[in-house]
Amino acid sequence: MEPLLRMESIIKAFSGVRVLHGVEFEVLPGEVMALVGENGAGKSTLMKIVAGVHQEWQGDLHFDGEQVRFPATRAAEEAGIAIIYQELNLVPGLTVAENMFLGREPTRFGGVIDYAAMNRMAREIMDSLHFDDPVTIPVSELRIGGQQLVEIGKALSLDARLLVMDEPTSALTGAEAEILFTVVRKLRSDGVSIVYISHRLDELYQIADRVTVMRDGRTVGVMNAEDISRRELISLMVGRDFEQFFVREGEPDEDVVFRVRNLTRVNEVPGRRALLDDISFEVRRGEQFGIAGLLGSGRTELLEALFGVAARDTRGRVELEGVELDLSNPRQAIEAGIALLTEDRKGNGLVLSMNVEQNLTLAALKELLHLCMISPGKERALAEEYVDRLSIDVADLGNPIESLSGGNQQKVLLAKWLATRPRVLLLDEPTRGVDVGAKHELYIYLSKLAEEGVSIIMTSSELPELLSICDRIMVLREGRVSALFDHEEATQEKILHAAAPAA
Amino acid sequence: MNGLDEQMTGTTSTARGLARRLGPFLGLIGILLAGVVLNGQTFLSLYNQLNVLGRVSIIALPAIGMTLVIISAGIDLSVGSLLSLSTVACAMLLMEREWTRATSITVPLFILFALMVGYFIGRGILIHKGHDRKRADIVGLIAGLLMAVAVGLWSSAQVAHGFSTIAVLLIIPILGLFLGAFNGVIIAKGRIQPFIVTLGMMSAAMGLAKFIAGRGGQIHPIYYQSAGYSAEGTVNIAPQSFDFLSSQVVIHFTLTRLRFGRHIYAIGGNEETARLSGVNVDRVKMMVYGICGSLSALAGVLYCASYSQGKPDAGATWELDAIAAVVIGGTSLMGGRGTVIGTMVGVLILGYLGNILNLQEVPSEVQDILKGVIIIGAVLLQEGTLLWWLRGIKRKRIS
Amino acid sequence: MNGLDEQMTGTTSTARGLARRLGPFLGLIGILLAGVVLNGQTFLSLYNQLNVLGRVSIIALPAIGMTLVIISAGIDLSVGSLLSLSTVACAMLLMEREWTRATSITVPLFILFALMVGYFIGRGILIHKGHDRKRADIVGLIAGLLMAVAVGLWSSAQVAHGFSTIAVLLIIPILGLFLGAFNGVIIAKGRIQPFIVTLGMMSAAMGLAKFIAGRGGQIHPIYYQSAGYSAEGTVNIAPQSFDFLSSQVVIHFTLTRLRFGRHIYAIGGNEETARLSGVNVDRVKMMVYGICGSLSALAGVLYCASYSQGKPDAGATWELDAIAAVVIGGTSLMGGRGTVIGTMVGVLILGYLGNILNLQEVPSEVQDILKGVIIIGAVLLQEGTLLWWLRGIKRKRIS
Amino acid sequence: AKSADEGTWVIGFSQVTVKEPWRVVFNENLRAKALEYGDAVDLIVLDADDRTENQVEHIQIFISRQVDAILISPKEASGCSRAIQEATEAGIPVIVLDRDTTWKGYAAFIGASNLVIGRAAGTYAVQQLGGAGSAEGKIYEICGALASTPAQERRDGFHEVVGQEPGVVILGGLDGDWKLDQGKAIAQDALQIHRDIDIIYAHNDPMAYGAYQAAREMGVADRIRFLGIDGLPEEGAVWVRNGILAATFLYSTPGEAGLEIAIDILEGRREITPGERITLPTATITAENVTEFLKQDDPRP
Ligand SMILES: Nc1ncnc2c1ncn2[C@@H]1O[C@H](COP(=O)(O)OP(=O)(O)OP(=O)(O)O)[C@@H](O)[C@H]1O
Ligand SMILES: Nc1ncnc2c1ncn2[C@@H]1O[C@H](COP(=O)(O)OP(=O)(O)OP(=O)(O)O)[C@@H](O)[C@H]1O
Ligand SMILES: [Mg+2]
Ligand SMILES: [Mg+2]
Repeated sequence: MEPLLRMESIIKAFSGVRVLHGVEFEVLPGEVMALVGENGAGKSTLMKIVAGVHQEWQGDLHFDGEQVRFPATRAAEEAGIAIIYQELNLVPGLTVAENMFLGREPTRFGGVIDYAAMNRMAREIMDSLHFDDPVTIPVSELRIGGQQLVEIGKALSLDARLLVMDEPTSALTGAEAEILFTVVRKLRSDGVSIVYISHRLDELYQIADRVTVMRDGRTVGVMNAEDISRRELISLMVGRDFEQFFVREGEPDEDVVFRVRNLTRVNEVPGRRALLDDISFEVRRGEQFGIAGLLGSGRTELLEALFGVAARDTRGRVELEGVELDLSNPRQAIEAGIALLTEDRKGNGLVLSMNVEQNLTLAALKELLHLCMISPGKERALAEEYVDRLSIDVADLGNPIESLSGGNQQKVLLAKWLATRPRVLLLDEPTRGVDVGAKHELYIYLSKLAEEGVSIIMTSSELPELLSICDRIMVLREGRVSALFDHEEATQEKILHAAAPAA
Repeated sequence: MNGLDEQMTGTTSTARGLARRLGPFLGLIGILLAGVVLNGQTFLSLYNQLNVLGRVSIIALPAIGMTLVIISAGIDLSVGSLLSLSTVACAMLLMEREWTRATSITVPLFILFALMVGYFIGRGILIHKGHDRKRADIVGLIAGLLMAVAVGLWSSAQVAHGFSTIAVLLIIPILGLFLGAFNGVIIAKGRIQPFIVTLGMMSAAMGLAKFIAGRGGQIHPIYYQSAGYSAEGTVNIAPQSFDFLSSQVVIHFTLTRLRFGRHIYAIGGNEETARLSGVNVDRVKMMVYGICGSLSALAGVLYCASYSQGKPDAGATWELDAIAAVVIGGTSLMGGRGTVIGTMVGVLILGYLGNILNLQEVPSEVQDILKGVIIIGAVLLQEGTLLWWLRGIKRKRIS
Repeated sequence: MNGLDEQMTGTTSTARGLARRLGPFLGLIGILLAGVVLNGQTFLSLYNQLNVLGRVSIIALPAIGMTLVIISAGIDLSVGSLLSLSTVACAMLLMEREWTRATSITVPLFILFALMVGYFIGRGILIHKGHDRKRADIVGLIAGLLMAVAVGLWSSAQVAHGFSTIAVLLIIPILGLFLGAFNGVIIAKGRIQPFIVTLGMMSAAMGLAKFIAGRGGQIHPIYYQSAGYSAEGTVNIAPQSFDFLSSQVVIHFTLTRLRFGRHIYAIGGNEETARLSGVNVDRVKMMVYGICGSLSALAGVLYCASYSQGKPDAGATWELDAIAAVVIGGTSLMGGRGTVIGTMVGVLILGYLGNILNLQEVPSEVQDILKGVIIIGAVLLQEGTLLWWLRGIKRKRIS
Repeated sequence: AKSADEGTWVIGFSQVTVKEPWRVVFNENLRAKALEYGDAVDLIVLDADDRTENQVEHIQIFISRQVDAILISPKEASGCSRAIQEATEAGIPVIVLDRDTTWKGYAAFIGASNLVIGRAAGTYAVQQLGGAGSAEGKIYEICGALASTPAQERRDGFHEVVGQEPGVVILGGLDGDWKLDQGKAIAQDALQIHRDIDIIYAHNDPMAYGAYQAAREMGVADRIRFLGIDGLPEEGAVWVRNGILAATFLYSTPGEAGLEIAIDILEGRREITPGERITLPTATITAENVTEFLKQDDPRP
């Protein structure tokens, strides 16, 4: 069968640095082609070439039989290619519907937008995604999860023949992911081809027909999803084989270091339900404490509250090693030995105008002072230490942070917080966009931290992850604690059941 | 940014959105009440009201244009100079009966404009009719040339006996359109911050104004008695009010209903996304700055009409007034948010403020101080920050 | 933004970073060459060079302050007015031998400042020594009061026989510090856009200047013969150059080596991230605007020294020059990037530009036009856009 | 030094700004005068764009170009003093025009006194209101940019005279920044609070004209008399002729006299007496004598 998309010996360089060395890639009509690879393998770059974002590259791109080279994203769109970028691309001020149809608004007599039609179409699509907020609210009122759904809806609204999804589920929980999969399957049955990029291998087995594996800017294998075992796949990605399933060894101590009592966070908007409602729990020294819940369950809000964000809306008692903390801002939290890795990398994680090193040391500058001055030596040393501890893939610490691949950016952020030597480490979606290999290292690293006595509280939308590494898992439902499981008793089913909204 | 607002001010975009929407109106009501309380009848008198309207109707136009620019996350410092430039050009066109620098700069632009319009319309129609582009191009070109010739003849006919009111109303805004669009081109194609580009234009246009006004390199304002566009007495604010009301309505409609308008918001909100979504960012920017420029030029004509003079420094520092009005009107300088109605309210607030202070015979230096305080106060109020502080205090007391 | 630039201009951030870093210097070299070619000896003469330096050394100070503000993604329109205000205050302090409005506004601030300094130092030492806060507070308070009293006595002693140069150099910048810091407070706590806050301050400070200068409600500039701070002849640029060189060094050091400086960049780059990384955003902002204010005030003192006069409109429109210098110096108005050295280069470019045009006896209207063109050109050049265009054209020709 | 071979005097002139019409006429007249000398005089006119720094630089440029004499119309009294001193010490005669400087060592100062003009305006106003001693009425004053010296002197002179009339009150005094539109706005508001104003005195003609426009729109133009200052052939004079202004007071441009004296000094016809002051007379322009002040070749109606 003639492939819908065929890319041959694609070469792409950024300011002289080659990141794609002759990639081969093809997608058949009506198939779901998974594209996997380590962070920085070049997946997103390859897809940006398909979508016409990058114009300067060498190689052949055949779409629907004929050789093409898209001068702009628009051209690719018109050719029938839709893409969901790895980073969210929405206009905060515009409504959900306006965002979905931006640049393609249905208009009457030249230029006048037909809002009725637009909202109707938007509603239909978002319903298929079980998105229950109105499509007429600005996306700025959605959290990252909701926004991810809008991105997906936007891509669907193009009803393209080739749909590229670059880590669409990274902000979605299992439940929403399921919804997405049904949509994907339906599209496939309608003959739409889909390129599906994800670091969650189990997802691939659920929906992918074939898998293309990339490593270091090269294609290292194409095979049918059912023909390859998870283990083989991983070793193909990382170029060596290793223990695939991480098992957390080592027990946390008995003594409780972190105690939360009746934590409540009111919603700034009067009338809406409290974001957090009377939450109490305890974390022991060296424990890895997981927080599960559906999108909107308030995990992020909880971690924020523990970090002193929006303190004026928060009530309740927080104790660290027996001392009550009265956190009115993040600074005090950091001084108290708490660190928060936020879930929104671009929004409130990175400083894009700073280079890798500066991003990494931002929160720990105090340690680098020498006679009240930042000592470049110390700074460089600290950065290098963490770069190889977390094996961050960066050519030069002086490079702009944006030149790193998504996963490596995430690692830099983690390093940034580890550099503050926290006693309690709050992680919101720490493995978002991190490849299996890196994840594995991360797990090992986290448990090493735990061994050293650091208490870790993490949320993740990937249940298997929580299940494998957490000593205990607390489930949130609409801002309330709905269940608390020990490592042994916790199972996917129990958690999902506890998380599902009370009927 | 918005995320920041939410987390940090503790008011969600809806809440502060509300404050933003209501703030200006509250401010206006406050000012009006103050006016009534302080000056009672005098303030309310139709005469006084018309005066204020007449005054603000000029600054209103650049302010409206500025609203578009600011919503697109830009800024335009050149409106003041463009206004000055066009007062000079306008006055000369109306007064002189020979071929002057004013004519030799405006008329060619006018003709060029006619050419372009003719071309695009002609071409558009044919393409719409489904003819092939080549054909359309040729026909368009012919149409354009015809229009150009017509316009050329007409405007050179004007020169002989001084330009008519309609003529200036047509020709001057086009001068502004081109200069504004030039801003847009540099900003869009050169990817340079609007602030600095328009700062450059500010200086250049001012120089141009002096140059045009100057005879033999010397400069002086041109006064003319027959205030072409203005009737006698208070009536003369009518046409102005008409101008600015109509342009307000048009722009408001553009922003709320037109694709072009929404794209301005999109660019202001997230330019990269807009671009990736296939919005023709560069063209939109060009148009936005072009519109802003032409509105400023139109304001220049009104200025000429109501003060029967053209002066190279007529609009000095007006850009700041315009921006102040826009911001007081609740449009965010971060771009992506804002309304023209808000801007009108902002303009009125500033207008009434000056009026009331004058009626109170407040000395100028005190007026300056008060103005500063009130500008800041207005924004504080409307950002909902005050409310938020109060809330915080209240909450503290509870716990 | 950056990602956008990368994707759209095809020049990676590093490349354009280079362009940004080199651009200004290339510009400066270009200007210097132009000067030599056009005016040869006259231009190179020590005399002329000293004149230019003397001139720029005043505008340089607000420009340096503006650099901090702009790196923190803010803007300060009030520098010009603050400068004017302090020329007036300075002149009055130096001239008058009685208790004037100037004294009654500056002296109390001076005392308040002394109090705060004493308090924090005293307190800081004790806490550092490990005493408990309560104790530290009390001691600090006492220290503060002592300093306040001392300063109070000293400055009121000054009044009798007019203030000494040193006294002015101490007291005036503090006036600026407070007003600037006030900007910062509103911007930080009120979460209002710097543009509008400082616009308000611009108007208020101007009014205050007129008010102070005014005797019996009547306003006029103050002149004094003994230009306290300045020696005679061209030598008088020495102290100024000293002032601005030293402040440049200090600020450069602050930005590159101090935590405070790094925090400024962080805030400019992503305020929310900075806050979540434990940066005390509000305090940093207050300090940034405070510093900018005090540098502007210091510039006012220099102005007083070199023109031996204080005038409520001395610094009118200087804010734009300062901003232009900063941007030409390669600092991005988006915040998060920039250097003081660049700003100095920017200041010199503008200074030499004016000098050369004057030497060429170019009429001012043409100067305005040229200035506008050159500002835009400089930025185009340094944004690397020109290069990029050329590249684009080249490629087109190839394919 | 005089370039003997060509036999031309190089004269440098630093004009503070040309945005104001009066300055333009100033330059026009000066240039006209220079033409009268033909090749004997080479006049360099620089415009400081309203910046003291620029003027200082102009003088420094003149010094380094070794011009024969310097004319300067300074922005304000003090800013240029040191530069002027330098020039004088460099042996170049400096003639200060229009506004005096704090350093009095210059070759000569020539200018019309704003104080005198203010007084003249005052006298005229008083006489309009019934003559000295018996004058009664209300005068509304619109000031120029209050940060500038001329505005203050035009104000002081006026108050000095009118202040002696118990029957006359002076109202207003707001800052119209020399601008027509601001003058109009101020008048619009003032005319509402004070319905019985007899005279509106503005510190320049455009503001007076603006005030007239306001009054006309209110329909009270005919019972108010408008006084302006400057009397330029294309502004005030025209308005006086058209019966818009009751009177304007000539603020004569010192350019011609300045150049004349400079040449006399250079050709040794005149001794330098440092700090010499030459005050140009003002003139009261009214409907009677307006024609002499109009530009003869003025095409306008
Ligand atoms: N704009 C850019 N400038 C410079 N280098 C870049 C840029 N974008 C990507 N790269 C480099 O290209 C390589 C591939 O990046 P890419 O984002 O495609 O990896 P990826 O497979 O998507 O990784 P991840 O799974 O973490 O998203 C990385 O080494 C990255 O550093
Ligand atoms: N089904 C949904 N439809 C639309 N928006 C949703 C939905 N579920 C969640 N959201 C958005 O998510 C926001 C809350 O998500 P938030 O991130 O705060 O909670 P969370 O538990 O941290 O989820 P996550 O961290 O996975 O986003 C809601 O305010 C809403 O905007
Ligand atoms: Mg990627
Ligand atoms: Mg979350």
